Amino acid sequence: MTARIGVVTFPGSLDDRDTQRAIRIAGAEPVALWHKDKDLKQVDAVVLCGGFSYGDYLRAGAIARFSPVMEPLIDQARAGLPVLGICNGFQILTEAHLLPGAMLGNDHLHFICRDQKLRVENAETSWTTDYSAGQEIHIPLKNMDGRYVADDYTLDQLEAEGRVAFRYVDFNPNGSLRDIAGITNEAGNVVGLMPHPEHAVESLIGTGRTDGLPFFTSILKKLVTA
Amino acid sequence: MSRTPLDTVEHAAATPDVELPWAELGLKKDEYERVVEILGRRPTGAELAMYSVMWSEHCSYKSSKVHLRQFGEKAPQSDALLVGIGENAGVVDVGQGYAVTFKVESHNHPSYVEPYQGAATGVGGIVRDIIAMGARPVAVVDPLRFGAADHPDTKRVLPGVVAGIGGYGNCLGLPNIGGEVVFDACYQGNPLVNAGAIGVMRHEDIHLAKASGAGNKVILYGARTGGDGIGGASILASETFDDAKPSKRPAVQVGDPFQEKLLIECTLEAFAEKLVVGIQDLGAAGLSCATSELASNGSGGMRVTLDDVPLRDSTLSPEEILMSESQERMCAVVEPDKVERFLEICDKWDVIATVIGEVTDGDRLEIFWHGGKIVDVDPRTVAHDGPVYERPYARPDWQDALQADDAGKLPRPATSEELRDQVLKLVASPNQASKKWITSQYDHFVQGNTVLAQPEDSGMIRVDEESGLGVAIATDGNGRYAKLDPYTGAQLALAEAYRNVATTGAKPLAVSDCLNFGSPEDPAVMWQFAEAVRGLADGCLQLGTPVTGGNVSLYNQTGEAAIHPTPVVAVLGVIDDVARRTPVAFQEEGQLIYLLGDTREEFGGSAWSQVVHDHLGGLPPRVDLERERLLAEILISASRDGMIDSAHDLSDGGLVQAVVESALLGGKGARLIVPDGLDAFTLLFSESAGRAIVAVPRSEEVRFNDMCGARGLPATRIGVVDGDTVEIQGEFTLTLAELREAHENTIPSLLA
Amino acid sequence: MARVVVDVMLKPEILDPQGQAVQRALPRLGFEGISDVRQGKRFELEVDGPVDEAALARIHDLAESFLANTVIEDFTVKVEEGAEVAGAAK
Amino acid sequence: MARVVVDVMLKPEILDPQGQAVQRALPRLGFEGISDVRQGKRFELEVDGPVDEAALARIHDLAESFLANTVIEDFTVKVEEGAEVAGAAK
Ligand SMILES: Nc1ncnc2c1ncn2[C@@H]1O[C@H](COP(=O)(O)OP(=O)(O)O)[C@@H](O)[C@H]1O
Ligand SMILES: [Mg+2]
Repeated sequence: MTARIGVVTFPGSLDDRDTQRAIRIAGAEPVALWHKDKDLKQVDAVVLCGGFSYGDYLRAGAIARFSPVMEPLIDQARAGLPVLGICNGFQILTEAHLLPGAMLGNDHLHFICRDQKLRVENAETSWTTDYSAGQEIHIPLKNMDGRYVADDYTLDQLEAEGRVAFRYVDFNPNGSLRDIAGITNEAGNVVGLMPHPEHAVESLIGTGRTDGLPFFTSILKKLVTA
Repeated sequence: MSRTPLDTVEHAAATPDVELPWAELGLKKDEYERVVEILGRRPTGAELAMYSVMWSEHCSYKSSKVHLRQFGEKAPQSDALLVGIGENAGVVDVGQGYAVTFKVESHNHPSYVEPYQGAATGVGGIVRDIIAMGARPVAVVDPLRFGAADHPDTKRVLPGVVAGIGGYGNCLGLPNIGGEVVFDACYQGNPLVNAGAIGVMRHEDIHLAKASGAGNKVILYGARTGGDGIGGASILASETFDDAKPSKRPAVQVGDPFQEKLLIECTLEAFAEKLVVGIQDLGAAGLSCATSELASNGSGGMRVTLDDVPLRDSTLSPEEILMSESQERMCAVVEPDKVERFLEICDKWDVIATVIGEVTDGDRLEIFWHGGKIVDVDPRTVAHDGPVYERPYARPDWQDALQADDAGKLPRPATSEELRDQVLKLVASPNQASKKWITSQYDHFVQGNTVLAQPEDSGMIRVDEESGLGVAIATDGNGRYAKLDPYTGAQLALAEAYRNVATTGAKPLAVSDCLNFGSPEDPAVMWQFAEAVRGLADGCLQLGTPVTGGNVSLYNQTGEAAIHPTPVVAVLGVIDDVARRTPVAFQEEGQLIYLLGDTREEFGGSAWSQVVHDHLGGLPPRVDLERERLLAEILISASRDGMIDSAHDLSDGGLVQAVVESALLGGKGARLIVPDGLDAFTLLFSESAGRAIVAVPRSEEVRFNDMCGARGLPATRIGVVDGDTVEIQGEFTLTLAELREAHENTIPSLLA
Repeated sequence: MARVVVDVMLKPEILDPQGQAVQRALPRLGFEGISDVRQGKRFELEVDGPVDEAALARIHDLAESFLANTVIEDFTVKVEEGAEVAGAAK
Repeated sequence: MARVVVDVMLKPEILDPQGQAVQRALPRLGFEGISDVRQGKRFELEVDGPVDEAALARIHDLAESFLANTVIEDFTVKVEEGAEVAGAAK
């Protein structure tokens, strides 16, 4: 029996099929979830994928956060369901207050697409155990609203608790405070980041690196050994 | 507001003397008389609206048609061609049951007026063409041309255009995998914003724009209809035709990429369930175009109730509704028993969908408003029987002097020092500089199938995950070459795009084009156009790559000054296994650099002549399409059999530009030796066509040489991948750091 | 120091996808009775020195040539906590 | 029918690159004497029926939970051509 990992499609989601492919490549079973259904189909984990849900017209993730599917998701995430938010998914998680802080427009005011170097700061979350702490990886980044902000108190708390999961290395692509690329909740089951691990799982595609695959193998291991 | 009484067909018949504002709507007197003759009475206001937009230059190709016919007449025999010119986009067989559709279009003028929205809606329009063929869009490309890089208005237009293309394409989830950015003062005031898209489908999913089967329903779905882009039609909305006051209708259309993303998904879902008989996107001329084309391409007639069109602005008149160019709308023909399911799918995706009419067994297009019949026409006369002009054309009298002003006579660098400085100047010039500042605003990764994207020679997308089947696309154009000789210039654009596709290891299959020219009413421009089309058609015949569709953009001129004739050519290719693709970047030190093809003293229209001497004159490089074909075969075989690890085609900027790009991308330098029979200057800067550089692993050298020798392609070993400098032995050495600084800082410092 | 506010809204006849997205979300949030939503931009300018007619005229020019794109947008300029001064742009 | 306006601005301590970009462009455009620019959003809501206290309270909730993200933004709600009603949210 393998793990079943849900991928939510909102109107305007873009990387849903790509994320399903990454889950499949890692050896788990992707399960399509629909934003209008208050039903998580008993999946073992959920990925909120990248895109421009509802056009990101109000604020990135602000409208999707009120979708029916988010009701059970918020409840179950609080109860320990592993949830990974990638890019728009990260934005939705902050809007839903499952993760602290907020995402704002890139400080240079442009969309940015690049192969981004990151450091894995926390290799103990549900989604990062196949990395080692301090490991440097390259993951494609592509977004308009990638600037992570939170007040100093929150930032200090995140740092103190080791909840900064990923940091930008060499180049901060969007003005995120303290070079934060991704964070986790206290329990380590909810993780959000701006770069796209699902686009770094095949050696021929994109940047040609597979540095993103451990996200999906980490969760798979956790779920099958659980 | 509608007039009283409503200008119905009966009313028109009964009031033959009413004067209609045909001139204001852009019709010529004889065109209007032709409408009256077709109908046997004066047209109603609504009919006039339809004829006037459908017979416009943009929709009817009235100036270009007589020339474009050559693409059909000279079309090469090609087994790959599934759908040719005339549909929304051409379709090509790429094997394994897959078909690919692609097309390039212009959105030049709107992008000058409102760069962001103009460019954004350009992407939206071309993507709808792709969906309308039944395909899932998989990538976009954007050939762009602007005024001088340091002109203040370029700083307004370029960032807006780039943000608009990115804003729309990124939000749709389409990777941007290629394009061009060219600066030239001739585009000041007339920037060229061309956008191309590719879609993939299974053979059985190909859909066409035709309405057949009496009783089938016509469904309009997508955005509500507003007063966008109506222009002249507002005259028809006034109380009486003679008391025409301009009404407040926006000339600029605002795009909603989110809505279009929903259109893509719900359309593909409807296709998958086989719910669609015929389909048409709404672009220029909106409903006028969609209804008349659907009806005229099908077997029956069509009856439409305009009152059922969902409106964003309730004050629109029927004429305005017919002409509105509101974005993000599609029109589908669906069998009655499938309508419910179709509407369910639209509802699932929150897309508004409304039955607005049905296919009839007559042969008329009839449109009703408030119970009255306001249109009753033979749809073919609207869609296909527009005027055709044989516009006069003549080789301009300045052409000889231009060609006589030979670039070969320009002073060349006298010392190694000067040569080195000119190399730096060239790679830093806006046209040759890195476009990363622009292309990093585009998503290249979305959909997870991007094998190659900019700055590679062509973009490449994986089509099948199992087999590795992929498609490649490159777009090229060179207005400077075309100005010197439009026939050759068009062939050089074709040759370059063809070569770019082959350089990445893909086999070129088919062509789309976007022909950007000045006013067809100027015989000199018309000659450039005629020559370019002739050159392209002849070239495609010789290379065996049919033109599958394209777009013509005329009147790109300010006053008397036309842009350079700018045919932009897109070539689509196929590769059996994307694992065999060849990248631009040098991969490994020690690999041998070979120059393929012949290098002659050819500097007419070259980047060197522009950058160093601000000169345009002489003849463009010679074209030898047989040589291009041979070069392509060698590049493809070498990639398939693993004989080369990187390759880069040579075009504007010549060899030195290519070597510098391969070196910077790979982070590995090169040591070059000037071969016998050439001088360093010519080796570095000549723009002879039909050439590429390749990096050959030492273990493959014999095999590679044997292949080139056996097939008669000149292959000259010119150096080796090595170190962190680019060195021309006996001349100069430049570090990669220096080169990178020169190459990468130009655009940001001009625009950021 | 005074604050001048420039409000920039899409012209009424221009499609406003942002406002529409907000409006369509309202029923899901349990809000009814809002028949239209338009979304625009608000600029708050801190002006050194007095905001007299001349200063306002300059800000009006700024709004017209830079803050708003008058092809698709209208704007208003007002002094905060003062009377409304300049009217909508043509 | 009445119009209620919700203005949403970034909190003062949050970097506003859009406002800064405008401000940086001012000297180039020949404008001086503007010491700070902030850019925010303006929502115009067309409300069916009377805008009484209850309606305003609901719109205040809407702004707080949806139109603004109070982690980073402040907002004001006012009835157009009426008195300013609700104050800034904390
Ligand atoms: N506007 C653009 N959008 C996307 N890609 C672009 C754009 N402009 C240039 N490129 C890419 O940058 C690279 C270099 O462009 P160019 O020098 O014009 O290529 P070539 O000379 O090989 O045709 C190519 O990969 C091209 O596709
Ligand atoms: Mg090339």
